[in-house]
Amino acid sequence: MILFENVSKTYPGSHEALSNVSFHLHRGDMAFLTGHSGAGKSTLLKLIALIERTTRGQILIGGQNLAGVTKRKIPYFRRNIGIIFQDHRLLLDRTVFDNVALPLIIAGLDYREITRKVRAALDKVNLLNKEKQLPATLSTGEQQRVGIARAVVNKPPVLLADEPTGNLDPELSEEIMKMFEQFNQVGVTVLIASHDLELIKRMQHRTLVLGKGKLIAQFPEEDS
Amino acid sequence: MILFENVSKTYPGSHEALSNVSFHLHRGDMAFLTGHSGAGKSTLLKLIALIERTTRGQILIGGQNLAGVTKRKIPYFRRNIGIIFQDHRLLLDRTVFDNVALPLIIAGLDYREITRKVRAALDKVNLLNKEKQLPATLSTGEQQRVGIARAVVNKPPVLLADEPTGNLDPELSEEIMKMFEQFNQVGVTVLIASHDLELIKRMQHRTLVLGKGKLIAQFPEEDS
Amino acid sequence: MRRGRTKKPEHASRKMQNTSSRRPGLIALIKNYFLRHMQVMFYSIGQLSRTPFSSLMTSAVIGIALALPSAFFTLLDNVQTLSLGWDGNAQISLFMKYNVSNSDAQKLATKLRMRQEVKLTRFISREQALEEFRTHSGFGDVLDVLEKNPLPAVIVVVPATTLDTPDQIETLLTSLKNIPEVDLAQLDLEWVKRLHALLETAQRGITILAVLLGLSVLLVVGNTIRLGIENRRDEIVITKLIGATNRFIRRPFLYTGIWYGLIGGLLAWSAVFTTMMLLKAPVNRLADLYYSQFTLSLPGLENALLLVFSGALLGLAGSWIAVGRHLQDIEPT
Amino acid sequence: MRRGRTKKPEHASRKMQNTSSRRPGLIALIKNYFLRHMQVMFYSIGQLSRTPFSSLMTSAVIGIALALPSAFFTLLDNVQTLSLGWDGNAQISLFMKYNVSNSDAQKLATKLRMRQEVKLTRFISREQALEEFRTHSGFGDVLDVLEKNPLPAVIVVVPATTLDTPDQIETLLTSLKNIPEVDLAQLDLEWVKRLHALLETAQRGITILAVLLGLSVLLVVGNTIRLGIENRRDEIVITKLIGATNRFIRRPFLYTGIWYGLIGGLLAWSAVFTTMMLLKAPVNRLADLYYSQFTLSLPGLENALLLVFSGALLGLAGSWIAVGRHLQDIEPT
Ligand SMILES: Nc1ncnc2c1ncn2[C@@H]1O[C@H](COP(=O)(O)OP(=O)(O)OP(=O)(O)O)[C@@H](O)[C@H]1O
Ligand SMILES: Nc1ncnc2c1ncn2[C@@H]1O[C@H](COP(=O)(O)OP(=O)(O)OP(=O)(O)O)[C@@H](O)[C@H]1O
Ligand SMILES: [Mg+2]
Ligand SMILES: [Mg+2]
Repeated sequence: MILFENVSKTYPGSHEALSNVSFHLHRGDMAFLTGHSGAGKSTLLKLIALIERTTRGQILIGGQNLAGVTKRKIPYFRRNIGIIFQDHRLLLDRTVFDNVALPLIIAGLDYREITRKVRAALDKVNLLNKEKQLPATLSTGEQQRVGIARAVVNKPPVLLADEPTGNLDPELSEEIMKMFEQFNQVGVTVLIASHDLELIKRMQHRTLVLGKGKLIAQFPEEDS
Repeated sequence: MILFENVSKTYPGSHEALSNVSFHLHRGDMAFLTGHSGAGKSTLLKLIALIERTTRGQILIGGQNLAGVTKRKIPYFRRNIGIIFQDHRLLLDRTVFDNVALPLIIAGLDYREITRKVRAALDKVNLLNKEKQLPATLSTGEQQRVGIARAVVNKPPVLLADEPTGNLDPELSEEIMKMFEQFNQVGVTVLIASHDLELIKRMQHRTLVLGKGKLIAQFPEEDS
Repeated sequence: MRRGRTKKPEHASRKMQNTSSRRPGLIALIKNYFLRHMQVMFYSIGQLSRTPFSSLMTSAVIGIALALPSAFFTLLDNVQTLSLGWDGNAQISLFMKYNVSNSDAQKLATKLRMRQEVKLTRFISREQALEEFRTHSGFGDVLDVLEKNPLPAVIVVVPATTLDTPDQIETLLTSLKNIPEVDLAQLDLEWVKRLHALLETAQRGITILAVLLGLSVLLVVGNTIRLGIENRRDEIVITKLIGATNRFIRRPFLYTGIWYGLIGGLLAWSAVFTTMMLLKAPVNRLADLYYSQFTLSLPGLENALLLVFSGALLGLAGSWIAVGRHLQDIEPT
Repeated sequence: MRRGRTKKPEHASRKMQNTSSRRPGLIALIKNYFLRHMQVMFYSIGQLSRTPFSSLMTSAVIGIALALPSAFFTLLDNVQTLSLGWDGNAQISLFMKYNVSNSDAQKLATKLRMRQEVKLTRFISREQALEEFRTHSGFGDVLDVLEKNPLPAVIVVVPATTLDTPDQIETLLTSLKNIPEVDLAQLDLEWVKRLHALLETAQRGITILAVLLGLSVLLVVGNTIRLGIENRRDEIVITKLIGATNRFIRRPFLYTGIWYGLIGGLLAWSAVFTTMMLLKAPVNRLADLYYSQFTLSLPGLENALLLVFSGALLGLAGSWIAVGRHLQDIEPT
């Protein structure tokens, strides 16, 4: 589902943030991405979501070469990828409900369907009682959970998460990770960047380790 | 240095975020604040920095009752408190150097002194080579470190940190915590909100545990 | 357009083998389209009314920018009726031969009025001529010295408004000259020249003003929307990240522009109306002094509709330009 | 003010027993104060020049808002010199007795000019009177019938500008009437009334305009700065959190307002200058038709300075109001 072939990324006026990274995640895989601060984890996820373009090499998502996705097609492409951002990125002037509903409104669903799906997603992250509040009145962990609800509300085939549990206590972190596993079990391909090595170890999923932009280790070893 | 006496905080249109919290941190103490997501950690720190006002009870910082700090005096009060925010809060249109220099510019120091102090602070968080970059071109961990540098650059007598290592890898987290310990050793009173229970346990400092707005445990027990 | 929009996501989702590929009918699509527009429309009203003061301020800026040209055009309109109705166009004075009696001259005047090229005639008897001369020239008492009235009767001929080139008027003049009773036919060319010069100046001045003001309306609307877009940069970035098309993001801004323009148009209309009301009294006093029937005409309802409509149109145009320019620049990082 | 600012932090820090309490001298403090202002000034220029297009657009909006009143006042100025220099104020026509010779009348004219209440006199000989009458009245040919010139000499007396009440003019009129050579003294009161009515209308119109436009300048500047503040809400919150005073936060906005106003003033001046240049030709043609020496005077350098200065002042005022209103509302959460 997610195929990286010798991908490099150099930001203008900066050294290489990713260099020559290759790996393959199959449909329905779940994997962790880890590495030191500044290793290139967010960069890798941004390349998949077409927030940045590769400098060299190519990426195929669901068989589609990302080099072929023109600017006009990007929105439609992104609707198939749920992204959880490191800095949640909620709309501060809309309620929790409206924030989570946004992907559905963009997709053009009708009102009743939207309500049903948003409620279901909020229920999963334990925030149904806060649906009418504005994001600024939530704790950081609650904001992060709203971001998770928004990413999964339209059941995208690919789910990317950048440090989804950085602001959550260990108990809640584990719960959220379990939730990702449930998604994975219904066929969603999941890739999670995380620092929480303890948790990753316990979860026993495929793990990619980045170091200074290079893929320096994989557990378990890939046969490719 | 930091004295809470039966402090409660109720946000308008919300239940009690803090209820009846009392504790005392002496000058030169270092303490951790922990608890589940939404327990009230950030609220407690905000009360100290006068971002929010208490609903009941009183807070004394360095012997000064916060109820007596009028709106006009708040800026001068805040200059004595270094705050590291959960969402770093950097100025996006200024370089790393300018961001860290801000507290010194506000205090009215002259240029040479500013340069010297900013360089020293950036060196401590290992970001001297990125001083000319804009925050948007940094990884989240790097942004968090810029926030730390800004909080400590003018050597405030009180340092508050809200989840300072949430986006850092374990190694770097430990380094940063060591840095806080160094500050503490030169007399700075440090209070850190964190989820990283493992790290807290290892550090062996005083720990306050919040649960649903209440102070439910303290290690070691306070004699007061 | 509409088909393209719905086709692409399906195309993309087929590649990703998305399971939820409903295929709604055309009517449902159109209904959905309008429904969504209505939603955005009401959403944008809601947003504006949440910050009533600043919305009103923005509208007021647009309103003033709209009010000025419209006030000027109303005034110009008034001046044009004034210069027509008050002093007439060019006029020809026919001096009768000295031996033509008042009654013959009057008959001639009536006859001339029948001609197609003539709009109206005014008969001035020999006695009236003397009286007019006495009151207006300042030489009144001097005339008492004369024992006989030295002045002939005069017929003032106002050419029909259909004669608008100097040539046509020249032809009329020649034909009038050839009337036996007429001693002298004099065209008041001086006056025509002056009027033209005056109107030319006024028109040039007002054209420059209109250009300046039109520019300012566009600038104000564009600038306001631009700053509005800057203000909602985060929102735009986030919705782009979630998969919103430019069209989706643009829509609320366009509606906001329309609302600003509409309200601005209303404010402009009331400003123009108030101005005209305040000017009415002194203008009427002025007209009275000139023995003129002229009264300042107030802008009517169709004027209000025009202002509101053009306000909305300008608001839409300004926001369209601003959104087009700036939406491209705002990309998530 | 300055003392207050430096005293408070020390006060606060003493309570907190801050170790770094240097106590710089007064001169150093003043030097520091100006240095910091200079820094902010250049910083705000830098910020504006980083987004040249949008800065220019904002300035242009302000410029147009400034250009309009100034263009109107320049025009009004011109119209006032016009109505004074061209047609004079009220004027009194003295008709000589029929037996007064040209040379006697001329002497009288010279004598009258010496009087304090008289600004100037114009002598019209009997022959000139006849000539003027012939060309202007349209009755030229009629006069050939007369064997003798029926017209007396005339002295036109323009009262000194110091006589501005109707009473004073009336007094002058009576004294002139009593001169033995004078047959008739006639005050052109009609003309005075008309001029007053005209100027009254113009003034009322322009006052309304000036109020509207002054309002629009303030609205535009205020609105722009308001949106600018909204745009930098995050920045304000963050600097407040770090301990910046309202004064510190306000400063760059005020400088930004000043810069907008300055550039807007420059743009306004060039707009007014261009407009006047474009109007010069037709106005001169108009003046020629009226045998007038009048030429449109262009706005000079002091006008430019005034515009730039008032632009800067308005920019400062607008941003001061906007910052004052909105800085209070933006508090960190
Ligand atoms: N837009 C950019 N322009 C220039 N350099 C950039 C940009 N974005 C990231 N970088 C650099 O690329 C490197 C990798 O950044 P990235 O955000 O991918 O790290 P990360 O692994 O997500 O780190 P963290 O765990 O701290 O979030 C960093 O050194 C960063 O400074
Ligand atoms: N401005 C506000 N208005 C209303 N409720 C608020 C506001 N800020 C916080 N709350 C509520 O107060 C409670 C405590 O929030 P707080 O931010 O202190 O939690 P926290 O311990 O910092 O959590 P986290 O670890 O997720 O950051 C939460 O339930 C939150 O929803
Ligand atoms: Mg990252
Ligand atoms: Mg918190």
